[in-house]
Order: sequence, then C-alpha cells, then structure tokens
Amino acid sequence: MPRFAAGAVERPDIAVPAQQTHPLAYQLIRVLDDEGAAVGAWDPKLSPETLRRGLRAMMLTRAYDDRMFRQQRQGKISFYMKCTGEEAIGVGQAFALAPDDMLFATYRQQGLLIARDWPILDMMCECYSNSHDRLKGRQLPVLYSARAASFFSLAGNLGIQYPQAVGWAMASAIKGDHRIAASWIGEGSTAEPDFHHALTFASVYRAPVILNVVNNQWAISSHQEIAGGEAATFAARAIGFGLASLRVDGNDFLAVYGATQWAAERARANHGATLIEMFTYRAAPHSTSDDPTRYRPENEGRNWPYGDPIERLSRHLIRLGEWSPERHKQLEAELVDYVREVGREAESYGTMQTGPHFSVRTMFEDVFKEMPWHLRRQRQELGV
Amino acid sequence: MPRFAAGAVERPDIAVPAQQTHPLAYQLIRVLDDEGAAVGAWDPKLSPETLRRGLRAMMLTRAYDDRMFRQQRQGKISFYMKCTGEEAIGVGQAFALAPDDMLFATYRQQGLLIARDWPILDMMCECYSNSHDRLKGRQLPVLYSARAASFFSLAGNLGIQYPQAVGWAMASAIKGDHRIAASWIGEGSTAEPDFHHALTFASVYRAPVILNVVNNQWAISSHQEIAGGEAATFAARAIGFGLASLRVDGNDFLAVYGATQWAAERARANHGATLIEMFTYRAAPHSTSDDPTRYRPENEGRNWPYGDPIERLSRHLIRLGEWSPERHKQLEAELVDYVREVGREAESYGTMQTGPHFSVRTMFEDVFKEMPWHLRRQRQELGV
Amino acid sequence: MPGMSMVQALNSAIDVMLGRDPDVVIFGEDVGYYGGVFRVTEGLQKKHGDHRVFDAPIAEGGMLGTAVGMGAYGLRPIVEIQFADYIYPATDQLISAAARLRYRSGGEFWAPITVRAPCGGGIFGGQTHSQSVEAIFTHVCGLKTVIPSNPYDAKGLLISAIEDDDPVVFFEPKRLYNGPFDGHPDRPSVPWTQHPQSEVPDGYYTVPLGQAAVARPGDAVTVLAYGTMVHVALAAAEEAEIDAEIIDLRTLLPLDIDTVVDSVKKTGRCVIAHEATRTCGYGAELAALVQEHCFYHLEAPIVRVTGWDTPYPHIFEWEYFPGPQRVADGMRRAIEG
Amino acid sequence: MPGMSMVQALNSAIDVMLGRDPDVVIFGEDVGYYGGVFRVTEGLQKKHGDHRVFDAPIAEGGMLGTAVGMGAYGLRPIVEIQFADYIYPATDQLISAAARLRYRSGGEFWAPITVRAPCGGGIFGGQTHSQSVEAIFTHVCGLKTVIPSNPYDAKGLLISAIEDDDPVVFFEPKRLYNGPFDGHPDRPSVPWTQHPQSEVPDGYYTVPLGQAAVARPGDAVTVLAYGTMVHVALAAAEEAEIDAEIIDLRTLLPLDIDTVVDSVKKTGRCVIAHEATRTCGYGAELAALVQEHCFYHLEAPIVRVTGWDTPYPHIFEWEYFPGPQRVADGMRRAIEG
Ligand SMILES: Cc1ncc(C[n+]2csc(CCOP(=O)(O)OP(=O)(O)O)c2C)c(N)n1
Ligand SMILES: Cc1ncc(C[n+]2csc(CCOP(=O)(O)OP(=O)(O)O)c2C)c(N)n1
Ligand SMILES: [Mg+2]
Ligand SMILES: [Mg+2]
Repeated sequence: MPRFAAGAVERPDIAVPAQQTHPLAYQLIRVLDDEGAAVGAWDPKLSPETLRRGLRAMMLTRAYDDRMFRQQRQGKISFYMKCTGEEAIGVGQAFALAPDDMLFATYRQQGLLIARDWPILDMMCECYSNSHDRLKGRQLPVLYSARAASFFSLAGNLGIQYPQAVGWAMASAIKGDHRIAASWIGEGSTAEPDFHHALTFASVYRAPVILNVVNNQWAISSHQEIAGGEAATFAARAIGFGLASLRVDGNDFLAVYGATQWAAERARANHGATLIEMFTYRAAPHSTSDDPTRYRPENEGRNWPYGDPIERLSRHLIRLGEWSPERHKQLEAELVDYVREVGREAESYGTMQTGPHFSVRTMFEDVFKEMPWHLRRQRQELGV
Repeated sequence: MPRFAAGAVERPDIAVPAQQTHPLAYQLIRVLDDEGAAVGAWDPKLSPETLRRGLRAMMLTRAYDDRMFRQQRQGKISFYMKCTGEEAIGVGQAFALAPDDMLFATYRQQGLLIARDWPILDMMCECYSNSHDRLKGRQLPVLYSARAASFFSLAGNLGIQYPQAVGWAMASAIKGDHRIAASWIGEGSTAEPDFHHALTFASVYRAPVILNVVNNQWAISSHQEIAGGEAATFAARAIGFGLASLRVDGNDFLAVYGATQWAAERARANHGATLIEMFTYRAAPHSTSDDPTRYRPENEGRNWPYGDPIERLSRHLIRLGEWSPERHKQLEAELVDYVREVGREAESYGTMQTGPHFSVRTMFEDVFKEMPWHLRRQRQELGV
Repeated sequence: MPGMSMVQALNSAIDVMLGRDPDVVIFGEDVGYYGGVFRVTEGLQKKHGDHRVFDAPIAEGGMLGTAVGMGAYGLRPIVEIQFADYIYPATDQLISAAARLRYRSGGEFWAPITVRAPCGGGIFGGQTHSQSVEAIFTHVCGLKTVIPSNPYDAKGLLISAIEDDDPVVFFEPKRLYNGPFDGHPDRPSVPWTQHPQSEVPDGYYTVPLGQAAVARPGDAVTVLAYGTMVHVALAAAEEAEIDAEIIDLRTLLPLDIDTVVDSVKKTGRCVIAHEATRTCGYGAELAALVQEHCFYHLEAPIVRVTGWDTPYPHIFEWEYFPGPQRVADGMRRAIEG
Repeated sequence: MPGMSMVQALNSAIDVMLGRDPDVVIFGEDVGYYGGVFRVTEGLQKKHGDHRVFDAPIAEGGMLGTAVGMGAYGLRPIVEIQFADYIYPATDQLISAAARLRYRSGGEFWAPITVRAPCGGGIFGGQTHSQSVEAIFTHVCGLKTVIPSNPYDAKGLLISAIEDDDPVVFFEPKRLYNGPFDGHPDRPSVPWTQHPQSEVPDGYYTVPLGQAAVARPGDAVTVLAYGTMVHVALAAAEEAEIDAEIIDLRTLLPLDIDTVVDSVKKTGRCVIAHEATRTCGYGAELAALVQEHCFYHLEAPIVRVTGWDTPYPHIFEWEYFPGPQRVADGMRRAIEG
C-alpha cells in the first residue's frame, strides 16, 4: 500500500534556502496517482510527445537489459546487470537535464545513455569486449564510458564517482560555465567515504551538482537498513550539510522528471546542490552472479507498492488518450526486434569468447599517455 | 553577545526517539547564565565539592599546558598543543562518565586524563620522551596512551579514533558489558571519512557511544566554514543518521556535564548513540608550530561571547558562596608550583635533548608482538 | 577427513574459531545472512548468531576502523573485504591504525585483526575483481601478510592468523576457491576433491605463519611462488620437464628466509612468480633479498615472471596472467643465464 | 637568478603555472589564505584569486575525488596533502580512479593531477610527520612518482608534473625545504642560498620527468638515491673518501634505467639509499632491476641502506635515519663484497 499520496508534497521555489526543503526529506514526491493521473505541483507538464519518447526509452532500456542478461546466460558475455524497475530514474533524469550536463553514474543507470540516444550498438560492443569496443576490451560489461554523450567512465569501485561529480561541478563554476553535473549512488554505497566527501565539498563550495541516491532497497543481499536506512531516510543525509533535499518516487517518471528539473534549475541558478533520494525497488537480481531467492522474500517484488515505472507511464498516456495497450504491445515487440537486430550486428564484430577483439598490443597502451620503456619491454616480452 | 540564553533548551527524557532531539541540533544547551547562576533543566545539580574538583582539574590542565608550551619554547620538548579555553570539555565530560568508560580522544582533550587523576608526571615524561616515558620515546609530545585510565592511544592521524570508539562500543554491546565509549573529533576533522563511518556504524548497530564534535571554530588556519559549518551546525550531522543530537556550550562546565550525563545514560540504557557538538573557541594557537596572527582577527578571542570556562565556573562557585577570588588566586598559584615541582621531577628523568631516553634497542620492539628475523638483523646492523 | 574445497576449508577455520573462542567475530559485506558472495561464511550466522557473524555497511574503512576498536576491547575480529581490489578505502585504518597501534602505545594496545580478501584474476572479473595488492601491505611494518595455495594450508593458516595478536592481511586467491588451477584456462577445471591437499581435518589445527613449504623439490632452479602461481609453477616444471624446486611461500611477511636461501644456494638459479604487477611488487623484495643472501651462489640473473604493469584487462586475462608457458620460459632463462 | 630555497622554488613553479595556464588550480588544507603550513603557497591566493588557490576541508580523499572530476572537466588541479603520512585516505581515489582512468575509458578521460606532499623525516615529527611512502605509489601502474633534491630541480620537475597529462605524485623532502641537509643534525644548518642549485630562474623552465642526474661522477661504486639521501650520499662519499658515482634519480617512475645501468656497469658495485622502510621499499625494485640488467657486471651484492622496518620513532630519529656513516659503511660493503 502506498504510504504517500501523489500530489501531496508542496513544491518550493527553486531559490528557497536549503533548510526549507528539509521536511521534504521525510515525504515522497509523487505525481502519478493510482489511476494514472498526474497531480500536484511537481507535475512537469510534459507534452505527450515527450512522454512517449520517455516511455520508449524506458522500454528500450528494458528490452536491452533482457537481451544482454540472456547473452550472459549463453556465455556470450561474462557478466551483466539489469536496472529492471528502475528505468524511470536513468531515463527521466536524462530527459530533465541538458544534453551537455555531465553524468557520473553507477552501473544501474544505463537508461541515461539510452535516453541520450547513445547507440545501443556501442553499448553492446562494450559488453562483448569485441573489436568495436571503444574501451578496447578492458572493462567488465556494463562499465561504459561515453564522453561524446557527457557520460563519465563507469568505475567498478562503488561511490568513487560521487565526489568526482562535485569536482567537475566546482570546475564548471570556476570557469563560469552553465553546465552542471549529476551523480548517482546506490543506497548501500552511501556508507562509503565518497558519499561524505561529495556532500561536504558540495556544501562548502556550493557546487552546481545534483547528487542522487538510488534507494532500491537492496545492496546485493543487504537490506537498506544495513546502510542506515531505517534510522533515517537517505534524503535526510543532506540536512547535516545544509544541502537541499528531495525524496522522490523513483518509479514515477513524472516525479523523477519534475524533481530533477527543480534541482537542475536550482543548481544552474547558483543556489547550490540538491540531494535527491530516488525511492525505488531493484526488481531484478543484483547481477548475473547473484541469486536473490537466497536472501529476499519471494513476493517482495510483486508486492512492491509503487508499481512498475513503464506500466505507470503507459497507463498515464493511455488515460490522456495518447497511447493504447495495442500500441504498447506493438512498440514492445518492435523494440525486441530492434534490439535483436542491433545485437546481431554487434555480434558480427565479435563476442567475448569467439572474438575478434582488439589487438593484444593495446593491453599496454593508455596506462600512460606515452608508453614508458618498461611497458614497451614488457610488450616485447609478451611478443606482441 | 550570547545568541542563546542559558536554561532555554528543554531536556527530553533519555529514552526519547532520536528524532525528537533533532531540534536541539540548532539550539545551544547552556546552564550557567551571564551572572554565574545555574539555570534550566540541564543543570546536573552537582555538589559544591564536585564543582571544586572540576574547577581544580580545569585549572591544573591550564597550568600544565602553560608550562609545557614554555618547555617547547625552551627547546626541551619538540612540540606542544594547548587546549586553552576548551578545558571544560575534557574535564566536564570525564566527570560525567564512569571511570572505566573508554575514551578515544584527540590531542586536545588532555583534560580527560587530568580529570581522571592520571599523573601529570607520566604525561610530562611522554612529552620529554625521556627514560620514564612509557611510550619509549616513540610518539610526538601530547600523543598519550593510558590504558589504565581507559584512555586509548592517541593518533596523529585526524579522525581515525572515531570509528574505533564505535567498534569498541559494539564490542561492549556484543559482550553485554555496561561500559560505553566516547570519542572526540575537531570540527575541521569531521570532513574525514572516519566521521561518516562512525555515524553510519553507530546508527546501524545502535552502538553505546558518545560522539563529540569539538567545534573550536578553527582547524589550524581554516575557519569552521571550510568544514561546512556555516551551512549547518555540526550537531545536525546526526540527523541524517537518525542519531540523537545535542549542541552544547562547551565553555560551560555544567552544560557539558549535563549533556554528557544525558548521552551516557541514554547509551548505557541501550537507546543508542548521541552526537554532541561542543561549541567552543580555540583560545590558543593551533600548536607550537603555528602563528594565528597570520590568519585570524586579533580581537576574535577577546570578543568571544561565551567566555572562559574556568572563570565561569569559578564565578558560579563564588556566587554559591563556595569559593572566593582569594581562594582562586591561591589555588592558581599552588597549581603553578605543583606543576613546576612535578616538572622538575620529570626533567630529572631526562628531556628530549639531554636524555636519558629509552635504550635504542627498543626501537625495534613492539612492531610485532614477537620480533621477526628481519628486525633482529636490522637491530644487529645498527649495532645495538 | 573429507575432501574440502578452499571455500569449505576457510569456512571450517572460521567455524572452528567461532566455536573455540567467544571473542572471535566476523563481519563484512553480505557476510551474515547470505554467507558471503563466495560463500565462505555460509551457515555461520545461523550457527553462531548474528552478534558473532554479521553484515556490514559498504564501507571498507569503517569495517577496519570498528575492527580496531573491537580489537582494543579484546575481541578478535575477522573482516571480510569482498574483493582485494576494494581494500584501498581501508588502507588508512589498516596502515595508520592497526599496524602502528602496538608500537605507538608502547605495547598497551594492539589490533588482533584478520583481514580476509579474495585476490587475483582468472574469473574474467576485469580490473576491479582481479587485483593482487599484497605488495602494498608487505611494505607496511606491523602487518603480516599471508596467501595460501590449498585447502589444508588455508584452514591452518587462517586459524593461525585469527589467533595471532598482530594484524594479519589474509589474501585468498579466488581462482583457487573451488579447485587447483594450473594456468590452463582451456582445460576442464578440476575440483579440489581430487587433490591431496583437500584432505582437511574437521577440527582445530594450525599451519604456523612464517614458514614456507617446498611444493616440489628439485635441483635445476628455485621458483619462489605463492597462491595460484604455485600450481602454475608446478605445471610449468612438469610440462617443460625442468627439475625445479618450487617453494610455496605461504606467508610473505614475515618471510621464511631460510627456506628461500637454502634452496637458491642449492640451485644457483631463481625465478620469482606472481600475478601482481611487476614494478615494486613483492617479487622485487624477493629478488633484492635473494641477491643479498645468495650473491655468490647465483649463476644467472634472478628472473621475475609477473603480471604486466597494466590494469588487469577484462578480455586479455590470459595474456596478462603469467601462465605455465611464461613461467617455463622464465625457468629456462634462469637456467641458461 | 636569486638564490631560492626549495620552498621558494616550489612556490615559484606554482606561481608561474597559475600565470601561464588558466586551467591550473591548487587547493589543500591551509593552502589558501594562510599559504600552507610550509608556506609553499604563500601569497598565491592574493595574487591569483580564491577561485584558483583555495582551502580544502580536511579530507584527503575528498580532495583527490574532486580533483579527478576537475581533471575530467579540463582543469589541471594541484592538490597539496599536508604531510605524506596523511595520503592514505586518498589512496582509493588515487589508485582506483586517477591512475586507472585513461586505461579504463579507452583514453576518453584522464586525470592530469599533481599531488604534492612533504615527505621524510628529520624534523622530529614523529611517526606521522616523517614517512616516505613512495613505494606504495611506484607499485601502481598509471602513476608517475617524482622526488626532487634541490630547488632548481624542484621547480623544473614540478612544472613538468603540472603540465603532464598523467597523474603525478610529487613528494617534497621537507628536511630540504630550507636548506640542503647532509645527514649531520649536529652541525649548523646551511641555507640554500649557499648552494649552486639554488640558482633558479624566475620564469618558466622544465626539468623533464624520467631523467636522472649524476650528482657526483665516480668509479668506485654507484649510489642510487633521491631526495634528502642525495645530499647524505654526497657527504658520505666525501667523508669516507670514496670515489662514488652518486645518481639522483629525481623521477622514480618512469625510472631512467639507462643512467642507472650505465653507471653500475661501469662501477660493478651498487648501493641503494632511501629513508623509507626497507622491505618492499623502492630500493627493492632498484635492486631487482640492477641485478636483472647488470648481473654479469656486478662484483658484489647490491647493498640497501634504508630506514628500518619500524615506524619513525620520535626520539630515535637519528638512529633511524640512514645517515652518512651508514651510507659510507654500505659503500664499503659494496666495494669489499
Ligand atoms: C568499494 C566497493 N566495495 C564493494 C563492492 C562490491 N559490490 C558491488 S555492487 C555492491 C552492492 C551495491 O549496492 P547499492 O549501492 O545499493 O547499489 P545497487 O546495486 O543496489 O544499485 C557491492 C557490495 C564494490 N564494487 N566496490
Ligand atoms: C589525516 C590528517 N590530515 C591532516 C592532518 C594535519 N592537521 C593536524 S591538526 C589539523 C587541524 C585540525 O583541526 P580540527 O579538527 O578542527 O581540530 P582542532 O585542532 O581545532 O582541535 C590538521 C589539518 C592530520 N594530522 N591528519
Ligand atoms: Mg541498492
Ligand atoms: Mg577545530
């Protein structure tokens, strides 16, 4: 049962002192109600066209995830992580930000790239570590980097992107640039020091940055209480640093968009950083290495009171008369086909097991800008 | 001008949910008013005898500091750090805690040891690194260790003691022990990750610990705003972790005692940890290596609105008819003599420059419990 | 004496110690209810209670920080770092606190902590699930560093580490968790049960820290190895038909210098093999020590066969890994001079 | 060309770079208004503004984390760590982020960061103001490590480091800040002005990374040193009247291997001197490399003269420090074999 009603939370002016947002850390910004209507002050009032684009990006993200997850099961990639149930976050936030705002994400915001129309072909090639992988086979699947999409290189190390986003934003401010930064962290990873550093530096330097905590309830097998989520909300972490705080229904595309837009305008107008807790649910296993039946109640996902973000947005569009169950089905099928087709092209450039890959010589490149003597000799030693 | 009046802050029950203490993070618990009267609910109602003992310990701390500071100027020790103006914190808190509660302090709570009647002779020998230095000449002056006083070994590394206190408290809870832990950190050092770790673990494991932030306004040359102190109080850092929070006039012996007693009872009764911001002022330079005239306004200290902790407690006792300016003067003189006398004894065991010190052989001991071969050979190589 | 995998042997060591010593606790990410991502703590929370075996917030530094405090109280905490690659946030507490505590307090306080972490590559884990970071810790005075190569040693060494009153960093080659691995990824994997060193007593026993083992006696060349590389070196010797003496160091610090020196004095030749990056790796220290102690016995330069000085690349795992071929080449170079 | 101390030379390097390149910024604890506890940034905030030169919260990891982000933006941040002993909280961002960024992003992003930190003992700073931690970083692929020994090099190397597109860890021997120090604490201290290497141009110039200097040519034995130990080795050679060739490495990574190898091939003997603890110190790598490259030219074991494997003890500073006497003994051992 939803504990928080849609439309109930007031929307302060973007220039409000941070302190006045602190009560919002204990509420939940929701726009889409149970009937699929958009209600309240946080409704960003998007055009049906934008809504359909958002829906499509979320559905493409899910179709992409589904295929890649299966590719791992078939041994074609070594590893995969889905964001099922969390698509509104990556997609909704990318839509609300400017295309050149810089994104410091985790492995669970592939929706950001897809919403920015980054080719899934490129993403697939990274997962296959094949001959078209721009990362030259160096990274685990899903650890994308896409400078041209203003998407910072993903790290396997939890949390380390968070203060980096703040540093990027500080640099933007130093240079008088209009661009802002945004970063994401899982609720489990808020325990890492980088979370603390990001909040401290964002507060002290009034950095134009949006700091998102994606609270999907689980960190592998650890419930969010192990990160201190029962004692206080994650949004409340902002209070001690005097940062603005919002807590948002992360399965509500419109709420996600509205809150992000607010925080982006606030940052761009130099009123400082906002911490947003995106309250959501990890519907999928943690990764392909994980078996959630070992640690979480079987029905928890099904009983999740905030629903599925794709269904909810679809229902809203249908209610507006801008969409239909048939069109939904059809789009779903189209996207499955599309992903399959792109997948075939990607596979034609190689898979993990079969190759072709980048040349082994490249293993020694990019450690430094110029290769020092000891790496040259090691390359010779390997005979490549 | 004091912004917060004495006696104005209400005192919740020790079993209150942490959330209900959060408004206190923005107030200031004060007991002694400008006339030296003890007012309000936080007055611990101590006996005149206890108050006089407290006063004496604070005055001894100051006399000790003064002598040791001068010893450094005379080249007899390499370094020194005073806690002038902050004596009420170490002394008042030690008085409010049980003698076997474990203390994880910084270099600025020598008052804890003095209040626990730890011999200043022992402390001096540490500063001289002489033949009676139980730390065998290994540590910088002021980095004491006194297991027998339940005082944990001081580190030069800012912040690292903070999660250690939480771990000690977790262990105490695991063992069903009645003892609690307390730790201190400077406001500047709250930016370190250990602060975040301590709050997170204290919250998640409901550790019986008191976490104090000593906000003396300065971290060497950096004003507390560089640690994020302008955007929010340091006490407010507790809010995001659902920990109890108090903000206390750290120059008010009674307020310090009362707040610490509250937090100790709360922890001992298993209601969880409390973060206490001790609001005070570093009246002295950071250390003997520092020259504060280079970075802070000349009159700042003189104009400090919360007064001097020793003067304030003395005035209170005088007002109670339990003390007099003459007795104060006399005690002051006695303590100076006492410190001088102990100082002479300490010097008779050696000073930094003249020795005697511990044997050089001991340099290779205690790296491990048992000395491995490579250290034995290195000792031989040195020929000792 | 059932055949145990390395995971089972480690689990058994912790189980035995939780049972024997009420001061032993273990915690880490996913360690409690779930039993660890590599299942090393499976069943232990149920058996010993959630006050002894528990989940930690994702904060490696916080784990070490609290462990130091627990150690000061009198517990013997075991901390699991989910991957050695994620130990860096814990370095300050490990180096500045745990390793220095006994010294700086004049022996008043100490940190009887065991830090366990899976290390090494071979599972397509990419650069953040494959690192071998031992040399950072062997450089730190006050820390002991252990890396076992088989179930029997793993259990006996882990019990010694837990009982040790100094902080011990205990790296577990994850590629050996479920079977010995000789460096041939193309061959079918072998379970531990077929290996003699999977004969592990159920109860308490120790393998002392600071003692190496001769994994294979030989006369032609000494190979100094640890962890996975012991098996790789054995395969290399066999395949290249070289009569190598292969020493499994087991403890890197304190090193069993006598076993090393005796062997090199006998063979006059030395190969050092590790998975970690070469420059300033533990092999550098071994090379320095060997030439210091055996200079006049050495007949050829000491050869290092190691991981390259690059991150562990996802797809070129086997080009990065110093496999039997490279070790055999190293032996030949050491023999031919 | 006035005589500059090392502090002044470093200040000048930063000043010149702040003036030349609008993307250069510098921050750290007490770095802004105050000008740094060692005064290296004195006057720079006033001159270049508090957007370019600023104080940081006491969070070494936060500084590195934000610096990586600034670098990704396009700035060239310089981070001052107040003492090298306090660099550990920054290791994760330095190793996992800065050092790996170019590699893991396929060259899309990089971290053109310079991390400055005073290192070494000699000022009675005790174990947390005296450490030499270079070997932790020379083990990390993707980092460059620099340690200057005099004002001229300090300025030229620091400018090179700032201009370098890879992350550089730049350690400054604090005992050399205000004068050369030959390891005789009992003798009166000498200011830099009396030393030829204090002749420092006011403007821009570079000393390239990766090139060693021969501090003293000689034939009897090669001494590999850096930072303070260069001066100690010079004193040792003079006092013991040994015709040593003393090489000032200047950059530890990438190492100038040719200069090292040429010298050892010439002398046939080698001493390695550093202040850091011995085991797995940078000297281990030097010893390994020298024996790899010069085995057939070596006439005696390579000798390491280093700090002991203990924390830097407050009162036994000079028993810990590898002074001229110990270096001279090392040379004799290397010569006598
Ligand atoms: C520094 C570090 N420690 C541990 C890990 C191992 N690890 C990978 S994902 C994960 C759980 C993260 O949970 P959360 O932050 O909630 O993000 P989510 O997976 O739910 O999106 C852990 C512990 C890691 N990658 N990095
Ligand atoms: C990890 C670490 N970083 C930096 C320092 C250097 N340092 C010593 S004291 C100090 C200022 C501390 O200020 P604060 O925490 O406010 O404590 P106070 O001195 O005011 O009591 C600094 C930066 C250190 N000792 N440890
Ligand atoms: Mg999560
Ligand atoms: Mg302070």
